[in-house]
Amino acid sequence: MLSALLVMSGIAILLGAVLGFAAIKFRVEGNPLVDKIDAILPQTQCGQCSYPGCKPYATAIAAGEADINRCPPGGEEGIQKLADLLGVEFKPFGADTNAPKPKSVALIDENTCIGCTLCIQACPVDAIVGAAKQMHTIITAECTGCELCVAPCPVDCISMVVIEEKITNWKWKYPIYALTPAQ
Amino acid sequence: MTTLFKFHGGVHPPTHKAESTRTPIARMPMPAKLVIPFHQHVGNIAKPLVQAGDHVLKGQLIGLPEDGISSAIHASTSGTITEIGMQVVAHASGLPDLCATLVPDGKDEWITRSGMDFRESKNADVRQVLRLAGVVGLGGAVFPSDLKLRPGKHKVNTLILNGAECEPYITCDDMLMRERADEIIKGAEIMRWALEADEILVGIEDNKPEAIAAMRLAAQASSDNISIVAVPTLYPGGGAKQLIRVLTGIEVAAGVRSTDKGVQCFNVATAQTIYRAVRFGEPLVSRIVTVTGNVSNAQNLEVLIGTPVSDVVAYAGVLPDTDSYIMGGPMMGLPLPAASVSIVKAANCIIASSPKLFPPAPPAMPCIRCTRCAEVCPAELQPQDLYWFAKAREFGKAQEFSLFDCIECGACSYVCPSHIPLVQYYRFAKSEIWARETEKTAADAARVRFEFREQRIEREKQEKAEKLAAREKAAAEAKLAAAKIASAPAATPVSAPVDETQAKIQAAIEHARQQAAAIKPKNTEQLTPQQQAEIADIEARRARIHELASTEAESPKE
Amino acid sequence: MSAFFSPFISKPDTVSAIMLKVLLALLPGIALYVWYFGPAILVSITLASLTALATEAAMLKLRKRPVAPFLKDNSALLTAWLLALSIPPLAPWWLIVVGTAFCIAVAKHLYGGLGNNPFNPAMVGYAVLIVSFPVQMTHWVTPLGMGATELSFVQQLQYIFSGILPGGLTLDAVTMATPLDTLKTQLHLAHPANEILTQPIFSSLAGHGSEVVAIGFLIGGLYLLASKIISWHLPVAFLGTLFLVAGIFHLADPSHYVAPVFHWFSGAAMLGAFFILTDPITSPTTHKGKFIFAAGAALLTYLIRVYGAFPDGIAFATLLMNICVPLIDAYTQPKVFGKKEKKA
Amino acid sequence: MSEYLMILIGAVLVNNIVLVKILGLCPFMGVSKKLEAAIGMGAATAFVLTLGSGASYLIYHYLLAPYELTYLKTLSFIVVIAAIVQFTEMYVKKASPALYQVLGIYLPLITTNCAVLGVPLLIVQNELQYTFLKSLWFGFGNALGFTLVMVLFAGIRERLEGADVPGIFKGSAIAMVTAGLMSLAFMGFAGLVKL
Repeated sequence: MLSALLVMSGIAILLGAVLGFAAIKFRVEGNPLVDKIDAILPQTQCGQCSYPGCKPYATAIAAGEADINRCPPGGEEGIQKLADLLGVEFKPFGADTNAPKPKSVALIDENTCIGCTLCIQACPVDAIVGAAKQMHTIITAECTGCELCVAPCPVDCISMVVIEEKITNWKWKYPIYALTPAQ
Repeated sequence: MTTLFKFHGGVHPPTHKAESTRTPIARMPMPAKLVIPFHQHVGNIAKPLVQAGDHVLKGQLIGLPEDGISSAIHASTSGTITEIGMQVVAHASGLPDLCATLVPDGKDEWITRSGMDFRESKNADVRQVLRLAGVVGLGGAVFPSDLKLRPGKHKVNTLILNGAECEPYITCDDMLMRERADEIIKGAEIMRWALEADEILVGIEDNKPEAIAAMRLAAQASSDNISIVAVPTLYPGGGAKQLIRVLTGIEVAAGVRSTDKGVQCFNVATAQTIYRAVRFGEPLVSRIVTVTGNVSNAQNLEVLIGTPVSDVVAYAGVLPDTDSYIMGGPMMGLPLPAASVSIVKAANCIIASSPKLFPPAPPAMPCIRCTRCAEVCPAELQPQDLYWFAKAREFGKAQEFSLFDCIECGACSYVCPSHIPLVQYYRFAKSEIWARETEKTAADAARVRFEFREQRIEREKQEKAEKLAAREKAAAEAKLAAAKIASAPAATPVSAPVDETQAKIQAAIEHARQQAAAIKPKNTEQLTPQQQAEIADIEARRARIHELASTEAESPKE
Repeated sequence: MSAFFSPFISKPDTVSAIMLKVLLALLPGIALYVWYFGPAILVSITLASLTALATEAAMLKLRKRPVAPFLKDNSALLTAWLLALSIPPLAPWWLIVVGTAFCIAVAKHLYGGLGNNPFNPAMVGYAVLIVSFPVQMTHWVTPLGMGATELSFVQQLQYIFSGILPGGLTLDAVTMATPLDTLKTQLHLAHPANEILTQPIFSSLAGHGSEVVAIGFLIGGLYLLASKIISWHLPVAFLGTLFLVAGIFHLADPSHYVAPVFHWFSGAAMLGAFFILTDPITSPTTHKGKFIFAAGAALLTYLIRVYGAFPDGIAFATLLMNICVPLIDAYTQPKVFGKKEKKA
Repeated sequence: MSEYLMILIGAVLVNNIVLVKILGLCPFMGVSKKLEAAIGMGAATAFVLTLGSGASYLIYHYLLAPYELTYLKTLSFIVVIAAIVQFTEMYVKKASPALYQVLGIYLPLITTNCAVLGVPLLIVQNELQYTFLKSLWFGFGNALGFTLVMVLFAGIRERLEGADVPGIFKGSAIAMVTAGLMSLAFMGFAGLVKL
């Protein structure tokens, strides 16, 4: 009996020492995973995931606090990419998240704008230019379509415009496969 | 004699070239209307210089090249610009693009032109002339020629003229070489001079003996080191990369400039245009177009840029069962969205198509991995794998398997026993990958801007806090001083200006409210419950974000 | 809008025509089979064909895919014929039916049908049968003119469908083991190889009768090569490696290991080299990959034949190499145009 | 020497731990969707398995057997394996965080992987009479076999991503069918090595 105890505790002490050493030797600083997740997120900074931006959401995913299906602008493809990166199953959008919408940009009706700067403060990527009591306008190329500027506008002069298909952004369609229905 | 090399694969589709080489090149009569797109070249769209109502002369610059890769656009004849607007153009999307509509006055009156002697000029001047003359590659790639003639880091030993014309049906280069060989050779001399190349090789497929003979005759008159080489007839031997390989043995990989390997390749028609532009100051306002297929008089026509395709095929006697038109050849050509689109600089051939001429392919069966496609692929790819990945939307894998080395020659689809539209899958995958890259760049830019903003807000907050601290300190000192004097009405003057500003803000908001009420925004009333829910949702989200942001912002202070 | 995009022209070849040519190429071998072993094989081929088509149609219906174009592609027939040729002709009717139905339903359609299956369906069918019904799978018909008693076609039919033999006959009297099986058993009993080969079941090349059938398959295979349905890499690498390995062992110890020619013309070697391994769907697509695949299959075939528990190794060797195909393909990707000399 | 070869062939092919002995299916099914992850998992398991085999042998023969404590073998083997797994986990987390994330729960689960415990238990079975070197070699062979089928399986599964698999069979179902057919193929090795 005593020998059994001795043997087992001997093994335990030895292994404990090895592991303790390894814990010091292989200590990991920070979490490089956050950047990888952040790179997949669409950077609209819209907060639809209920986190104040893409990076905080990425941090939450990496910490295991958030689900991967909370980013409507990333679409199902974004979920798929996150699932692949993290080695988890694909998860469709939940009922509490918005459905993905076609990519849009904000447009300020310049006749109505009173120059209150509220939208400028709301814009997460500084894509609105203007000054107090001056008409504001949106830099379309920088707009992420997050809609955060729509609600603060006191005169409802901001609308979201779906980006139209033009010859410059046109894409080839998935070929029609005559025998089997397209996936 | 030059030793010839081989490229991997290739196919022998029926050539159908005899039909359109029976008669010499004819000049197309003046159409009633020309539609000239401003984007006929690789790169940036040209900036319109004219307005509706302007009268222009033939060869007058109407579109100015914009930044970097771009080229000029000219009026193809004299007449009146009636409209600058969006019109359907020869593009796979069938979407409209910016065009100028020109109604000819029938006089076909040239602007004043002046040629130059290139040997007396500077390289940069010649290139500027070409840029403003709108000279682009006429083989179909429409890359601005002036950029290809810019001296690079590497010495260019060999200038290659591409007269292979491997696509079935197309004969415009063949006829041009037969009839205007001397102009091509003179153009080649200019290019050789600009590139400071040692030799000129002209590659012509051996199914064009008349063209080879004409070019050999013309080359004898030149003092340059020119050899006319007959290359085996094998599609896609006329692809620039394939022709370079056949003539020199050099393989130019995708994404590599051929000049880095010491060769530069031009189409023969481009050479002729360069000669006309430099020697006579004639901008590119017309080109030779093969009109063939389901027409009674298949032939080559010299057509003004902007001529509607319907006019061109009508002139060649289009047959009644024609149901669509193809720009280019049957292997790589583009189905035209409408017969109203106009001839552009890239239009080397118009094929009138009928169900009898090009019967629709049988339904696609699954891929059985027979690798016939791999056997014929000139880029030495594994098309069956690329298809497998593109079909499953595994774009990363497709890229790993060198999707972007695919030149879309169509040889794989041509031999596929399952009749899978392979090239369509590759086009789809490529454009998806491009779109993703664009999105990625946009996302990266947004991230940078977001992070910058966060930093700025943090900094401003800090500055404000410092200022506040300083002010409080000052106030405290003042108070201390005031306490010493011990007088009571110190508070009122401080609050007065605050009230004043407060009132002003109130007034502004009131004003805005009135304004808003006056215009009656449409999107606040008659909202569907769903929209209302969405708005409420956004509001809730914002509130939460503000809360989160404020807690986060406060936490570091503590 | 219909998909009208370049290229607008294509060669008239079809999958159906390719498969038909492969079926045609099997005919010389089948004819010789009938000549030497009687017409029972035709019964199994018919049974297998009917089962294959019925299973294929049922699976297509279940998967909601168009039935007609896939039934016409002849791929199910090819699977059925290959399976029928690999199992004993006198096997009970349900054996071939079960085998064919299994390979079409599981090995082919669960993966998505034509073009998607990673394993050769016919060989899956064979492996399932030999593992599940080893007794039925080892009673082969005695070549005509060799057995003491011979069954008439009617008697064969009767046996296949009812299991009843004419009075007084046992199954062992009309069937025997294959030459490969006989050789293996006798070698186990420590008989020297050259002595074993003098028995009447063996002939100058390999087994009596079966060697000629193998030649028939060889002729069909050469036709496939000539008509460019299959590439030469697979058969050459397979037969070459088999010859090499068998040759080395034979030279080292002729009394234990028979000559390489025996291995070529016995069992399913010829059928495997030209018809089974060359299934494009389950073999690698690169030239180098084809070499590795076929050489590996040959090596495994030899090892299983000589040391393994099963009489022939083609089926298991094919399946084992099928497992490796995706990796072989991934690691033998040829360099693309213009990217060859770099990074040398 | 040939004995070592036989042990290796036996462990890798004939008695493959996954496809013939049907042990260690958890990571085999769980981490075979991507080739890279499969290679990582294979390597991690191989490391644990080899080391575990050697350590178990030593503990059994030099610690448990002399004190007649062989009834403690399962317990002590688990402890050793758990420690090695912990060590591996720390190392993987440091060396490749992405792989660490992809392996996820399966990495600590190597501890309870039946293959990893099964092989040491097989080694100390009396009938094998392996020496220390042979035990290590046997453990390595099994690890190699595990990694091999893991990688091959992942290769097939990656290819199946593009296959038109019927809806209800997508994912794990078709993977199970594939594993079954692979197992069938590995039956072909039967009899190659007499054990």
